[in-house]
Amino acid sequence: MFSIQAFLDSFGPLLWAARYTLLVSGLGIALGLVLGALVCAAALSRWRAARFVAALWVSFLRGVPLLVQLLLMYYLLPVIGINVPAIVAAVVTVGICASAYISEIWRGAIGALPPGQSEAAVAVGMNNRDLWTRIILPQAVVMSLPALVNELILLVKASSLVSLVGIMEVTRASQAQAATTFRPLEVYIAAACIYLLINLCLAGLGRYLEHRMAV
Amino acid sequence: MDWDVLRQYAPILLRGFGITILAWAFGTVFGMALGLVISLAQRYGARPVRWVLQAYIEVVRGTPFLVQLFVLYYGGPLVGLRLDALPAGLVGLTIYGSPYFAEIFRSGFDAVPPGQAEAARAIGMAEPAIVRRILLPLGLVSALPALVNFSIILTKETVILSVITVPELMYQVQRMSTETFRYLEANLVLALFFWGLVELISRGGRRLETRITRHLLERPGHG
Amino acid sequence: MADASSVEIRGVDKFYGSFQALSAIDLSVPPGKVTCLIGPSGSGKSTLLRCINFLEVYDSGEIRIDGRMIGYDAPGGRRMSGGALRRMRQSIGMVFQQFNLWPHMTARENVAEGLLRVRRLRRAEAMARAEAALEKVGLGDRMDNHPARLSGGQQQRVAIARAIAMEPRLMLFDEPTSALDPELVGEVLGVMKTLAGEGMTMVVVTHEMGFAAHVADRVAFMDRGELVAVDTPEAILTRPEDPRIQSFLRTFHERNSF
Amino acid sequence: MADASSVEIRGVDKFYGSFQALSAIDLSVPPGKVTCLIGPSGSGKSTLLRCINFLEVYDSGEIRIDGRMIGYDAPGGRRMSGGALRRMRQSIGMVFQQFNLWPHMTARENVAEGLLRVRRLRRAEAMARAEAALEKVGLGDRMDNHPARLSGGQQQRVAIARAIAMEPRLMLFDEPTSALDPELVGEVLGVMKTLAGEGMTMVVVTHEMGFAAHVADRVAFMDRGELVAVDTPEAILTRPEDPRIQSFLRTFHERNSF
Amino acid sequence: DQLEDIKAAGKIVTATDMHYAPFDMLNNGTYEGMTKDLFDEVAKEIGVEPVYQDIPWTAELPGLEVGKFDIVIAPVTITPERLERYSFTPPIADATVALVKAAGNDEMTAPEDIAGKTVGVQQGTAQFRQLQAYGETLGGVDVKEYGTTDEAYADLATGRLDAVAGSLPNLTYLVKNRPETFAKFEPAQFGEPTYFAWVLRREEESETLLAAIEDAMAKMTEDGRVEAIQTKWLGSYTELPATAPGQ
Ligand SMILES: Nc1ncnc2c1ncn2[C@@H]1O[C@H](COP(=O)(O)OP(=O)(O)OP(=O)(O)O)[C@@H](O)[C@H]1O
Ligand SMILES: Nc1ncnc2c1ncn2[C@@H]1O[C@H](COP(=O)(O)OP(=O)(O)OP(=O)(O)O)[C@@H](O)[C@H]1O
Ligand SMILES: [Mg+2]
Ligand SMILES: [Mg+2]
Ligand SMILES: O=S(=O)([O-])[O-]
Repeated sequence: MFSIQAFLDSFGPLLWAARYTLLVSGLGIALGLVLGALVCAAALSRWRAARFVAALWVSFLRGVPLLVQLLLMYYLLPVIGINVPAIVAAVVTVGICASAYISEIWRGAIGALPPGQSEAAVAVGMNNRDLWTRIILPQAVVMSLPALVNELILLVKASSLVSLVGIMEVTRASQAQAATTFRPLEVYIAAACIYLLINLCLAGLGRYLEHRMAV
Repeated sequence: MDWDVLRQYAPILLRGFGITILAWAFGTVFGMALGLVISLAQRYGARPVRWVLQAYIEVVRGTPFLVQLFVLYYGGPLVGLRLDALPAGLVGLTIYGSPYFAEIFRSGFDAVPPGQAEAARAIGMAEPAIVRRILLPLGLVSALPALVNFSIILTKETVILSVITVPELMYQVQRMSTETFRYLEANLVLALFFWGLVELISRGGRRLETRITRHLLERPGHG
Repeated sequence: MADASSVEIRGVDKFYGSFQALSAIDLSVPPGKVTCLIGPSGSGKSTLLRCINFLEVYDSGEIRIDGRMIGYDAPGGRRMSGGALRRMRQSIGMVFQQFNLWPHMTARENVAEGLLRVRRLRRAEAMARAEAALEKVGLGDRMDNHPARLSGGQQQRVAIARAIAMEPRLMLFDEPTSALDPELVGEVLGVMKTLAGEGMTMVVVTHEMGFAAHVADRVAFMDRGELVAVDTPEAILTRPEDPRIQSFLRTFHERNSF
Repeated sequence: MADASSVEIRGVDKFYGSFQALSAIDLSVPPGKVTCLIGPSGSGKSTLLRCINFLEVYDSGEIRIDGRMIGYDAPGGRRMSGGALRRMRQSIGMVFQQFNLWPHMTARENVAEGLLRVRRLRRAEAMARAEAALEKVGLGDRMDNHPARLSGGQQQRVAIARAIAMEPRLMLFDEPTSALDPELVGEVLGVMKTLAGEGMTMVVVTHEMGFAAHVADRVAFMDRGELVAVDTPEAILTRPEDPRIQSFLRTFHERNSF
Repeated sequence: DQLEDIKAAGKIVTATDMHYAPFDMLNNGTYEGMTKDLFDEVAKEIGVEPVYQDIPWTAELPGLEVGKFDIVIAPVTITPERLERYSFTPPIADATVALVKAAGNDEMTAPEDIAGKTVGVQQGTAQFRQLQAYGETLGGVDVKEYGTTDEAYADLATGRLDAVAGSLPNLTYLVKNRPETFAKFEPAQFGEPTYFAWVLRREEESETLLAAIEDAMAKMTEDGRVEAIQTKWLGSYTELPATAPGQ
């Protein structure tokens, strides 16, 4: 029943399509981490306005499905005269959406740090930047690594939604392949292997960092 | 906006939303329970058990839910496992969520200072009681936001159940849009329903968070 | 109170990586007696104490409580089962150097926890005994505070109450008065004297030479992971032979005279 | 070393909810002098110390350092800006009762951190000064250990080294010797004496009556959030008038004689 | 005017879901199929370069409406509801609904044998409507809707379905590829004749483009190119109307 040949044959086109999966999720992750840090900073800021914006950002982006966000970005922006190329729309949407989840993960980890840690830094007159980069983030990032790796792996997989705007990534390529060979099971398992490979790298990197940074 | 279309489709949309909520709740509760069991087995289990579970985590976490569901539903019968769409969806969601929850619990447990469990061990408390009374409540402090985060992600993953014909919200919305071409309305329905659900979940999460951390983080003290 | 326990330590070594924290420790703690461990910072006092209830795994030698080896089924043998270790620990109490109070429980709940889960007392009885223990250490008015809302000394007293409420046959104290003011130190030492009088075996890591002098039956002096001397308090504290002990004590006398 | 600071505390109140932790505290700390805060557990010593560098927000009254009010721009006025508060804190050092070492840094890095980020020294110089400070407290051989791998007394000494390496003009010590053995207490107090001699202003919460007697210029006795008396060490420690102080000291003498 | 814009740009931007054999397929990453062969010729007639984009079906019509592409060249079944909202080009193929079953299932042969059985079909398609209507005349068929026909085929293979309804060309291609698993009914087709065509925006701007495409296709029918392409992909030639019926 299961055709090994069809399974092996799928890898050619799927690996080719993996370029886009890597591109969109790689850039999306980078953007998500940077924006996530900013949003998290806003959420913990002293200014009520910044906190409000951050809360709205998180609420909207976690609340509305990525699918809908992508359609908004790609199909509705042109209605008000803004037209972006598909790949840009894809990366930006994925990055922005990830930032909401990432900022929540970091907010949680930071909240769980004992207050004595920052008190000791504040008491020597350390400025905010150093307080964050030297004391709070190194500890919070280590603590949040497992949840962060979870999120990044989800992101790699969520990048399949960008096929909606015409980008041929792994999932889309596997659907196309399945529709010509009429062997979806074999093709999809091949696609899963490719995702697994990418995600094993991410998980491995996460574990390596966890061990290296553990005290 | 075409209100007539929405009014006409309201009953099936609401039914779809009901199934979405059911699937989310089931996946969260049982996925979390399975994840907790996995993380505990990893903490206390023998080395081979830990290896097997680690492999389970990496494989289930590293592959798309769509494929897992496809294999379970369309591939299962090849090996004699024949589930109906909804049970297959619920089981699939539970399995899919479990490794994520397991990793979050693991990091929560790791963040509990070792002295906390030592103090309990020193008076001869049994490990199950230590988990229940010390590790879980303290581990939750750092894990809760990530748990809520992932539970919110699970709401979105329920839409994939439409692939195996579970008539959840996405399935019904797609039906409405292919039958009426009301794409704007369709996406609006998706956005509003999900936003409402997620808002509820994250509010509940925030509540719990402040309740749990109230006594812990006010002042230094190693407690 | 049940019978007091004895502790026999024979040739115990403990390594952290390549650093040897304990070298060939031999020590007998007779039942119903108070043994004080004194010595410089980093000399291995906490490590030895933690080996006695096997919170720290020792690498060789043996530690026996009432003749029964803890941690292993025989010298150099296999690890003891979890259940057996737990049963042994149920009759051992410990007050940690860093307190290790449970931050999500009030003072009362911290003390009652072991009574409920280990002694399996009914809730009302556990609470009553927890309250009595807290009263004893002068915390009657702070029972509903969580640890984060207690001063350093108050936290330490909760830790002491938590240990004594369990009525163990062997008690391990790791600097139980470090955060206490002189008045309280007096009170807490009083409580400990009473327990000692009632025949509980105690091993106390302390920097309180006065306590060692007045209450201890034996004093052990440690330095760099070695047990330098074990003897009566007078022998160690008033006419020590070892120059390390002499220098250790000199500064103490200078400082506390006024 | 820069000029020593003076501290003026006037009518300071502090509430935790409805519980009053400090009531109308008045205290002057003259520049270059050592002031000891003593008193029972829970009397508000740590709280007062933490108000001086505004880690704890006080509710009324004023605290001035070198004439400049800390925390507010005027009595009952608005909160001070973050930058201004930071600049004031740069000349204030603090050793916490719970140490608050940074667990992700080694002992050396813990000490060097402030020198690098606040004093903006070059890396090599910061490390050299950190090592010197650690040598001073007897930790030359433990500089690469993370806090989790240090004994209680070693941790406390890293905290002390971290504070003195910054050479502040005002130093706040919260029980800086609680985890130290008598010998080390002597050494650390020696270091503090030197600093005092060099003209650093110090406020020290301590239970070491000997230190108070030998080093302090003034001793303040606190009880239940009130400042009961401030005077010379002799006045407070050898012929106290207040019965609360008398009873507080009695137990101390009993205990430390042997 | 859309035609002028396209000519000025020198290219026409299209969208299709590249997994609907034999019309649109990806073969090792290269787009091919009957649609492509036809549209290559149409574009040549108009004198512009075709730009092919793979867009999932759900996003095609919304994208067309906001001008992300000029034309949807996925084979879309002409229905009265769709005619109200979109313009259709002349038909490119017969879309009449047909049935497949599992190979070796001898219990059913003719379409009416599906009475009382479970039949899968793609959600929201014209084939779905026709299957439902046909089911009612048979006194009840259990219709199960899928996101794509591929999933319906997969469920037919697992045995959860007794048959799947789809367009004849697609089913023919399926059976040709996996004869060991699937088989056609005899006769395969039932219901009203319907057609596949391409879709344009229904607006004045697009009228000249529609006219240009109609001219091109008429010319191609005349000179035998349509027949050649149909034979290549479908194995036979059916004559088709010169404009979308009902438009
Ligand atoms: N966050 C808080 N909420 C409520 N009460 C508090 C809080 N923090 C401290 N307290 C109470 O304030 C009082 C003063 O505490 P403080 O830490 O200043 O005492 P202290 O004099 O330093 O005692 P010790 O010598 O035991 O360290 C104590 O009774 C304590 O219970
Ligand atoms: N996990 C560890 N890894 C490496 N070295 C360690 C570790 N834990 C403790 N040590 C070292 O072992 C030695 C003994 O530590 P221990 O805590 O027993 O000292 P102690 O006598 O209790 O000192 P103190 O009076 O300061 O508490 C110290 O030098 C310490 O640095
Ligand atoms: Mg110790
Ligand atoms: Mg204090
Ligand atoms: O020992 S328990 O009662 O907590 O299971």
